[in-house]
Amino acid sequence: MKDNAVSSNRPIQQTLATYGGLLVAILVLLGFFGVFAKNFLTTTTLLTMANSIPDITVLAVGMTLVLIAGGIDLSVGSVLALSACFLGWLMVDLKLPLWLASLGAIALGACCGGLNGWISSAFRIPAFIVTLGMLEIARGSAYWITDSNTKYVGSSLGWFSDPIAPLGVSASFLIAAAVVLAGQWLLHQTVLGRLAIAIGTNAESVRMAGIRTTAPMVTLYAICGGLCGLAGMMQSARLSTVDPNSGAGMELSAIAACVIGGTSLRGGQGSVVRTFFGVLVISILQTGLAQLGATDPIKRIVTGGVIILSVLLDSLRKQSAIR
Amino acid sequence: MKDNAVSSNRPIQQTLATYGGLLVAILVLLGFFGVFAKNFLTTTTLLTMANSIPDITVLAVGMTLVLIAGGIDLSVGSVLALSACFLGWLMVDLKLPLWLASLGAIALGACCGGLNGWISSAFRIPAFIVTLGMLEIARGSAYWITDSNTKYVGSSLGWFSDPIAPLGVSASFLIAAAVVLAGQWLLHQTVLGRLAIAIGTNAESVRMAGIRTTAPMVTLYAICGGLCGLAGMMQSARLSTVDPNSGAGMELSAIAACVIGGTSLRGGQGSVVRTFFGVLVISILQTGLAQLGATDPIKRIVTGGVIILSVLLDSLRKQSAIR
Amino acid sequence: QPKASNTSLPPASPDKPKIALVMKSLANEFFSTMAEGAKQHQSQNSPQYELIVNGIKDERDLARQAAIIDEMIAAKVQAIVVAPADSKALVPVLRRAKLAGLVVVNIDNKLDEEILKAESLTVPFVGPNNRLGAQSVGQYLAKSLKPGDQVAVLEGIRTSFNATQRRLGFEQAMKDAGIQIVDSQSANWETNQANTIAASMLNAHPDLKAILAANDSMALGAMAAIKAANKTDTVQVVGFDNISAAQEAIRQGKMLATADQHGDQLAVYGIELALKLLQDPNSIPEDRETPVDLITAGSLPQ
Amino acid sequence: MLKLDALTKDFATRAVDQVSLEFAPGQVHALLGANGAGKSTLCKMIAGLIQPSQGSMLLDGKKYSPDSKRQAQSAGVQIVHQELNVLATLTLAENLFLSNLPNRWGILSRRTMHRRACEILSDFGLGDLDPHALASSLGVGQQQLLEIAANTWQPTQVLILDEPTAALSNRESQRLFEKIHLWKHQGVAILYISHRLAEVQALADRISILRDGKLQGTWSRGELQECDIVSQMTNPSKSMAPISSTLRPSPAVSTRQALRVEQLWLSPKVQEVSFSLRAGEILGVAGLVGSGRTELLRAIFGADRASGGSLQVADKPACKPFRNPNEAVRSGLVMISEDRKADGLLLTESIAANIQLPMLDRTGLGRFALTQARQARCLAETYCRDLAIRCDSSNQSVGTLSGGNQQKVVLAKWLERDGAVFLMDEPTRGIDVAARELVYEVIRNLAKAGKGILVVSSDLEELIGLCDSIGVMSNGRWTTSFSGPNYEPQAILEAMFAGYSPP
Ligand SMILES: Nc1ncnc2c1ncn2[C@@H]1O[C@H](COP(=O)(O)OP(=O)(O)OP(=O)(O)O)[C@@H](O)[C@H]1O
Ligand SMILES: Nc1ncnc2c1ncn2[C@@H]1O[C@H](COP(=O)(O)OP(=O)(O)OP(=O)(O)O)[C@@H](O)[C@H]1O
Ligand SMILES: [Mg+2]
Ligand SMILES: [Mg+2]
Repeated sequence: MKDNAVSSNRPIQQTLATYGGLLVAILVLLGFFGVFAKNFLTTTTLLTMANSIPDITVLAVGMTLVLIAGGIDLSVGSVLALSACFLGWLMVDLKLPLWLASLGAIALGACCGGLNGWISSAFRIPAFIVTLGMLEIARGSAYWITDSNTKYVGSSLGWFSDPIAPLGVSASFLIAAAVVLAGQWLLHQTVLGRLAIAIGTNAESVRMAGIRTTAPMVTLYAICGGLCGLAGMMQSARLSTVDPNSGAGMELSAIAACVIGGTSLRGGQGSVVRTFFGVLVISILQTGLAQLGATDPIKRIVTGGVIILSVLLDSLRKQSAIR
Repeated sequence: MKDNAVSSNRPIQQTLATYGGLLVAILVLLGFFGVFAKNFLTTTTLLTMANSIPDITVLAVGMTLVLIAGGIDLSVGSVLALSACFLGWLMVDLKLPLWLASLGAIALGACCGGLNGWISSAFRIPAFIVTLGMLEIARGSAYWITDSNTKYVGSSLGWFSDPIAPLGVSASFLIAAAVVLAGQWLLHQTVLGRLAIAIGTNAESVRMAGIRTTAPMVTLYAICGGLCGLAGMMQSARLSTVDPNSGAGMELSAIAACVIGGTSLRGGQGSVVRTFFGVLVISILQTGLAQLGATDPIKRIVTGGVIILSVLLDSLRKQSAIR
Repeated sequence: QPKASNTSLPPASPDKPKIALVMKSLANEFFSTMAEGAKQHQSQNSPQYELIVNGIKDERDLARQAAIIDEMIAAKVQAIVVAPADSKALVPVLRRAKLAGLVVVNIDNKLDEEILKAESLTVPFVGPNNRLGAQSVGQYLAKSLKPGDQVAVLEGIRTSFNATQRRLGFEQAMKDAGIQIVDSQSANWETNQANTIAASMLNAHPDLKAILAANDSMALGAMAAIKAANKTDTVQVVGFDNISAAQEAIRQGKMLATADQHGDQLAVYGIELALKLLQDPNSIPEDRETPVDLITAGSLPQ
Repeated sequence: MLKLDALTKDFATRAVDQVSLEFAPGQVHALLGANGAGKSTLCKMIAGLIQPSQGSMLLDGKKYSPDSKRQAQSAGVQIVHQELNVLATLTLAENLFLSNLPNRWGILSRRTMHRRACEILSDFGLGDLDPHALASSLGVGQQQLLEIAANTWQPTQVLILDEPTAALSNRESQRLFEKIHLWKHQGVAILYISHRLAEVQALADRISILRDGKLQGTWSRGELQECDIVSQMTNPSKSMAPISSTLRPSPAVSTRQALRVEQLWLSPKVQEVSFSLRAGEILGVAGLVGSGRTELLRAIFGADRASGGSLQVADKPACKPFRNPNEAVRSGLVMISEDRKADGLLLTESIAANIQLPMLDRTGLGRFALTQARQARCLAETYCRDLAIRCDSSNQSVGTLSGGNQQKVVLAKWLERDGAVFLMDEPTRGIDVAARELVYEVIRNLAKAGKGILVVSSDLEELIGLCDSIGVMSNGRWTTSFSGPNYEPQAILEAMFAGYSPP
């Protein structure tokens, strides 16, 4: 439970206690698929996996920050699509240079996020409903910008998703890794991060302490939105297209990753690094099941079961650790 | 805020204060579409609408109960599909009589719900993740039962959805109305309802009062699941088909209806009757936009906007009432 | 009914090639029939090849389909037979597959010519012409309507190539017959959405004579709306895909016609082409148009 | 320097009625009044947390009308709330500096923070705590100290302390008083609220008394006797027995056993505790803050799962410690917990619903049984009368009651549920002098009815006056027991420290 306590004594036990359960889950999954799926435990498969997770990782990091602050953002998938489409429009129709277009896409995402944060925080409306509204609005706008067409953007974004020669992983992956670390750092080492935890624990107490909660909430949501924009760029780069349908349903995957990683939906608790492990659990499961060629019913039943089990095991482990 | 306080003095003001904001929203929407959409304010359209909402109404009632108790059920759409498919299987393949098959479908729904409640309550796992897992499992099972095929069940369930001659509304609608009243009654007049509110307000206080929370939570989730089964029957009857894809995304609509109706996602507060008004807001919006022939982008942008606005107005109204 | 030819299959090799069939969504009857057909073909020809079948959860989730193709490349399959969820977005990842030395065959939904050209790629296509299929359904409907009658169209997801093709086919047929399309909305391939939208269409346009749905699921929703509005005798419905529920409805006279693209054969054709290419990498693949048949009460076995 | 002019606040009823007061720098101004008299409401208006309905304030001669706590803070007005606001997921240091985290460009300066936190914590007698530890590891008393520290380390002009000592024992209180003297010398105007009259007599330069929202008057130190204060606080029509005359142990302790605790462990804070409680006995538990008394009670009640030991309720065979409160309640235990906000009350629910809560399990018809709303209301009204709970109606939500009245609701809830053994953790926390007598009376009556009662209190005088015998917890161990009625306070105090001294 006490992930936030940064204590430097007994570092190994500490690390094990914090990440142990998840690591075991990941190893079990890897082992299982390694045995049953051919060519699963190969460099190619692992690199493929690494190169396909940057977008969901980046989304999940943003979601973790928002969840920790006691919010939720259901619009991440739609905002991803909207910023990707906006990027396509800026690049293809307006022919802006890549860096400017990217900046524009991320800024648009940040605006959507900031708006979510502002409305929910300033008017004390549940974030769930505000972001549900934003989900619809952003998706509609994405259709509107693209005229409901998938747009080909060519290889201009290619450097983003192409594997870097000696490493085998793409620039996206490295950026995503950096985002994870930056998120963890933000949470523990900055005023904003500490305020996020405080607000998530008890917003009323924070207000009683004379602190305004709107500004930090807007910032956090804007970060989450900006990360959606980044994820949109990553996805567009990977597919060389911008697609107004992209990211549908990704909000639930992102939340699942956070919760598997132990982030509390009631706010106040969570860790970005653990969220990353949650993403790994989900993506190993997906890839493994695809390589096994499991049928759709089985895929879904197994996915659901593993999601529940991994959280269940973690909870049982913690309870026994307390005793 | 205190919808739960049943006070009998000043009944009209009280009713207005409780339902006023929502009624205004509904009237505004009706007026708007009445002016701009052809043939909107006609008996036929209104009856069509009345006959198309029973399933979402019943789902939303179950969701309200669960939300008030501080839980959430993301699996309602999938469980709806699963029970509908199970119903189809019992009726078409096993040739069971309708009443037995219906009972079976509702029982299956209740089991899924009960399982959700038991896992999340007994092991203290966030309901969000448990029901997210159940979402996948139930959907997978629905595909599995039907072999991913839509099944035509013809008019065997017809009496359920056919308009009753003098009234113009279907049996489904009447049942849904009864469910709303029963839900409100359950919430305010029974021990289970009091416990739901108490647990949603502060589960720890309830535990420290020496009351077990697992049994009531299981019951509430099972009721929600059983209502999903009922909704599945209603939808199958209306569409004359059982379809493993049905109900996808309905969990978000149901939650939206609850929140528009003022149910708190943090638990402890809510009203079943107000949820019904929330359902009306959503369905008037959907029908009206379809009748206007709006394009998909516009539909989504407007839906999102209205969802946010209606909650925003309600919140502003309450704040000004306090002052 | 067209049958896949079993004659030209290569002989069994000691190192059986692995073929990946990547579809849109296994949750859809059309694709589950397709998968079923492919599996059956594989079990009949098990010495020749191995088969992995994969679909995505949501037809719109392009990213996941692209990821699956990457994963199949990593799993070292020799050929990929793909029904792309999007005609544009899948091209780059398929180019990766080709670069990795895989045989790629496109079925069902044709990849975009321009983008194939932009990525300098040739992929053989096996599939039906959705536009002509929809047009023939529309023409059959037009026979029972008069010029000037009002009809409405339920479209699929707008971004999907099939949806556009079918809508264009319907529109062409209606234009040819002088019939007026008064309303055209997307119900995203879904029964329940189609039900709501069709009900509204019936209310907004009381003189509607027919609803043309771009797939059978939406046709089922439209039928329910018509029944609820008590207009079973005046409003007709046509669909596309020939799922079993639609056949039932056609038999009962509640639906007029649908189109069959023979999903079970589609994948088989693709697999056969892939096997041929595997055996003889230098052969020049040709696109192959598969038949789309009009299904009416008359053409169904009773 | 701070002047209140006809300050008024209306809720459903008028909570503060035309109060005009003046606070001078370097003075401790005590504010007294019965529960619900409006003390906290008045403070909240001064601190900018709520806005007055009427009236105005002047600070240093300038108009002062803060619309947020932030504004009040920047004008130099600080408040320590009656209710705890410690954030359990943050560290002690972060809680201390929450409104002003030391940073450079938004990045925490952890080292600076740590250093200053160490200084401040040791200043408040929390020096043995690690500033990096999470606040969730603190007991209520320590949280209270932390809260005081967090709101007072910055220099201020006006400092409001709303019942700061309610959860503190003598040692901590003494340390706080030293700090108060220091602030006084620095010229801070201090507004001090407490229900402990002895404290007030010792500290206050001036005393103001509120009754039903109205100011009764202001007196200088020494002008009032305790009995005058009480008579000013309470309504003369409702006469109360004079204090301390009834403070005599009750006679009827039987030899029947009510509860026997054997070698109970709840590591690390409760270590092999054994004692027994007879029917009709009031057994007090004394100890310092953090000595593990709350943990002991929670372990007995099954709120936390004990790691070892056994329990014996009445003459039933000894059994393992309870696994959850449900088992405990069914075996006849009830517990009034210390932290009413976290685990005692449903704050947004009505008084009636709160009192009814423990009964919900008892209805024979099961869960679909109808609730007796009317019956619950009648019941609540009876308790409101008997325990003098100040409220608008039994429908008022508990969160809007004053602190002391909330405590009375907790009491009422368990009195209604009834049991053979009562575990009470700080039962009079925040309850005013007069009502406290009422609570003592209730406790004695319970004892007379043959219940076993275990009372934890930080107020040693209370224990001495109330209990048939007193056990002392020190550093997690049950060190000694004393039996009444003639205690030696000095010996008890020594026993409280015994566990901490080096062997
Ligand atoms: N938000 C509110 N809504 C309605 N009534 C309120 C609210 N806050 C306080 N009151 C009422 O105002 C009165 C004064 O409360 P207050 O908290 O000021 O009392 P107090 O003097 O601090 O008592 P205590 O000694 O018990 O802390 C009480 O009767 C209480 O019920
Ligand atoms: N959740 C917890 N985790 C770890 N330690 C805890 C926890 N809660 C309390 N403690 C420790 O237990 C000790 C005893 O708690 P507590 O202060 O409640 O005891 P107490 O004797 O009842 O004192 P108080 O007067 O504060 O009620 C404290 O020193 C505290 O550090
Ligand atoms: Mg008070
Ligand atoms: Mg204590």
